[in-house]
Amino acid sequence: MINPYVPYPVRIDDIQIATEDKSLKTFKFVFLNEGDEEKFAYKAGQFAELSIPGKGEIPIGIASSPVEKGFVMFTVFKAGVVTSHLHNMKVGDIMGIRGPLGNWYPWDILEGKNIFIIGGGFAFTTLRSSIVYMLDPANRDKFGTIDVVYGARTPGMLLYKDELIEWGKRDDINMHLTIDREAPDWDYHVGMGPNIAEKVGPKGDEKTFAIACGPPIMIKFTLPVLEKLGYSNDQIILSLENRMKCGIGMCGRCNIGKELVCKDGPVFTLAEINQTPREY
Amino acid sequence: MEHMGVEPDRIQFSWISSAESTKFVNVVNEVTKTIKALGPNKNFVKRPVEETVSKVA
Amino acid sequence: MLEYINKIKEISTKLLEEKKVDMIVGFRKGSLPMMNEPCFAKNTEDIQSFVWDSNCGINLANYLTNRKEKIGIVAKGCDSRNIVTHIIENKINRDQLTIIGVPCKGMIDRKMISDMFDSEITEVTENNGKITVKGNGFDKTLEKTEVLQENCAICIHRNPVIYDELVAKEVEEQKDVDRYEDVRNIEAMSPEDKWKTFDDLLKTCIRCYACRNACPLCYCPTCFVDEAKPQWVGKSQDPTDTRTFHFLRAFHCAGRCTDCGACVRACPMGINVRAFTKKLEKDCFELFNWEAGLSIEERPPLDTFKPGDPDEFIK
Amino acid sequence: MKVIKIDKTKWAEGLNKLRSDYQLIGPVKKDKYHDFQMLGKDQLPDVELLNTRMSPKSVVFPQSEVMLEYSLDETKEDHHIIKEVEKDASPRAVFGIRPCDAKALMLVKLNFDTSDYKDPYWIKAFEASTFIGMACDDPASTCFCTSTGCGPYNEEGLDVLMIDVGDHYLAKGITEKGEKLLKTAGWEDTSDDASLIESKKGEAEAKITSKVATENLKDKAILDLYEAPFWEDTAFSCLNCGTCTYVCPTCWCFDIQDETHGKKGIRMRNWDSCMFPLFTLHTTGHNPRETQIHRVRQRFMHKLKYFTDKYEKGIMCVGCGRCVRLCPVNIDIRTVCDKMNNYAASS
Repeated sequence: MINPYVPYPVRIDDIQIATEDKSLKTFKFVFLNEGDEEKFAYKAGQFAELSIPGKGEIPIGIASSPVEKGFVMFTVFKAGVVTSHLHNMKVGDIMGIRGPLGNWYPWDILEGKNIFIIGGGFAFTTLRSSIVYMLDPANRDKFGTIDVVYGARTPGMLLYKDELIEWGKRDDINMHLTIDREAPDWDYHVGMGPNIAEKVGPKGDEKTFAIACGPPIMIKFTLPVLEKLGYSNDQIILSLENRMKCGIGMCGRCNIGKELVCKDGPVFTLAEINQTPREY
Repeated sequence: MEHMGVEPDRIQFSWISSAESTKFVNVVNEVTKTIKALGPNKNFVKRPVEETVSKVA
Repeated sequence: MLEYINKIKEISTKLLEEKKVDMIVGFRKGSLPMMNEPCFAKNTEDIQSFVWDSNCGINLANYLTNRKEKIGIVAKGCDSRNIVTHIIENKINRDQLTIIGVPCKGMIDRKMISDMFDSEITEVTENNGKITVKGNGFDKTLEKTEVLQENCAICIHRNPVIYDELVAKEVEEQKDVDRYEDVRNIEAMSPEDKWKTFDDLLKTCIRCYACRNACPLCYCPTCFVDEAKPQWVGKSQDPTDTRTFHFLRAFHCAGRCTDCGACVRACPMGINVRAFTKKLEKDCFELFNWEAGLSIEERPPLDTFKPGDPDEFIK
Repeated sequence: MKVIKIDKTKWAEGLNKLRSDYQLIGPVKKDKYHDFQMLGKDQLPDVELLNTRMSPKSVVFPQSEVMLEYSLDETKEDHHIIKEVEKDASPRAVFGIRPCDAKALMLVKLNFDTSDYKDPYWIKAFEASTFIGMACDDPASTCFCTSTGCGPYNEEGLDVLMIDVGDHYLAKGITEKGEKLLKTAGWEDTSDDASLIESKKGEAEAKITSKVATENLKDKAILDLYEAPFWEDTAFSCLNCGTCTYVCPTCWCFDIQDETHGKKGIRMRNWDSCMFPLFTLHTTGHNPRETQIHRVRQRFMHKLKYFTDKYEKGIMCVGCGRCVRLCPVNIDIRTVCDKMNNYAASS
């Protein structure tokens, strides 16, 4: 019997400060045991439990992409007991990763469709994973147009900024970066994400799906915009968060109605969410 | 604390001004002497979990 | 009892009709013998389910914490003292409240009565200080005074200390009760025996926190046992952690506890939780001549300093 | 199915024969109440009591259970690597379990034994156990098992069902595990009293007069029930203690905690409760089930609606009545169930 509570041992291979206020760091992990990386096969949109002995576990979206090999990457906001400890760890430290957990963005349905991604703040992690996956030469043909609206408070709060700028130069993806207020040397949009989405977003039709991931306030203002653009509730895909412990649907706390965010989610369509109590 | 079963004298209170160095030394000596005489309080040490989790509640 | 109930209903109806309050907090009949459920009434129809008898042991002051409405509340002696404490500690405003005082002759001890019989009790009625207990194959009448909750048996504040309406004439207060015999018994023990007494007491604790949650004093937004940064107390069944919880909780109630017995009544495992709080209650009385919740004018001993406060413990 | 007759004079003898092959577990009286415990040498289970105060779920799902261990000692090669702890999976025989509690195990199994993930701790403990049930002939007024898809002679989850017939027990082997246990104990006298079991069963069922209505639950919309107005009234008196969930044989929620002693540490799980605000509190301070109403509603919606919809195996309640008897403020699941079942949304 495979014990789903035992994490794969990993070593921290790289730590990068991800935002100017140092509240987010990006960690790259390599697996200690041969074969574990294959067992950890994941899809963009899934999450994992970062497991620190003596401190506990924390569910974090996987920021690396299935097409990137040799490591897994997570960008972590310093908030509670486990993440604060993680922020103080060093390259070379040993810890555990348990996963991949949860479902993923519905790649089988998304194939052949136009994709509109709206991200905000530090919830861009699994969206990065998705973009890297779609832009991979082996996959790019499977999707139609790709539009990305990504907003943060300031330029320095945008995650993966170098990559964002690289993507901006490509012609097979439309990047719409935005910050809340004017800043020097900023050549992109200024304004709240949902407002920019309304201006630049592709119209919703059968062939276009929207994926939104961000703080609750952004989601709140994004949904009416998407509706206005013509997206139906089945074509709006959201990724939810709740307090989790086991990550495998057993410990019982993360449910919204009969769905468990850790196992039946975290990815839900708006149509699905509308069927459940909003307990997230 | 005494009521819950901590020995009298294990907890002591003193009021010492920063100028009263002699009193401070005397009190510290006195306290260490009494506590040493009492020996370690095992009751306060949390036993490792393996020993305390009974197999059937 | 019927006069009490009618009077409670009458006052409640008047308060709601005159729009003096938004809701009334009281008791309704429970689904089991010797159980009543705290409830609220927002209209005269709801009021019809109000009851009063010797099974209203839950402390209703617990239901006032941080409420914003204007509330009418049914209060026996101990409830009223906890209401006073709530007012002193800014958990509710005096002018939000209309207190319907109920002079009380004590609540009966459900667990004690259940333990007196081998099979299940199906019906309990009371009349004129007699409690009639019926079950499969038995039918017995008990003196109410003999089956009171332990804290009620030694209560010296049966009448509400603060009220706007009173449902009946004040009852006679008990005199010459020995309130602290149990505490003295423990005080006389050796440290080892004390430790063992409390260890045995807590053996069956499942850490459901019913005692804490039933207590009107335990309203902290985050209880110390629930803190994660730092985590003061472990969460398992470890005896050290369980003990830490109970003793620290008792300390937090020092000078505030009215010995209402809600903790004991709530405990599903029948633990005498009062054994922890009682010592502090006794100390407050003996050292500071203080009994909690008697007046909204006076500050409790632990947040005031008087030059004459006892300080023999300081060397 | 073979029915075995166990003379009460041979009861202790048979149990003693089992002791070398099984750890015996059964109800034992401690102070005033019964609870399930490992039986000491020569100790007999008190199988004739009505039921224990706490449910026997702890036999397979202890309130605190060590899952994993690790060392933080960096001089060790495997430091910071989290490993499974060895568990005792030797056979155990659980006596005196009531049919309601046995059925509860089967409902809990749906959570711990899934096609996606298997909880090795629960499953191993469950598989190591042989459950010898005791049919109920004398139910309490708070027993309502017959309307929860269970009953006083229900066999689900049991390996052996015992029936008390005065000077002897009848034991019905239900599974191979059960038959093996009966044989090991040397209880082999067959009985032809199978019809007696049927008639006693009928009598016992008739004694259970407390009922809940559940037939409409599955047809209600989740959101209608969720938004029903009665929750404010139902939840008002709730203290948000964990009593109902801890005493419940079907509640399975748990918390995972790390504890370190020196350089050695363990990861353990402890029962948790949806009644506690901390259960769902986000690190940000946001709590999706912030109020008492949210939490009380969650408990009943989970048991009576979400579970019913998800598994199509009826409600997640076996009618043991523990929460009804032990709730400090008398919140009665029977009343709530009826309210939910009879609720008609005014749309």
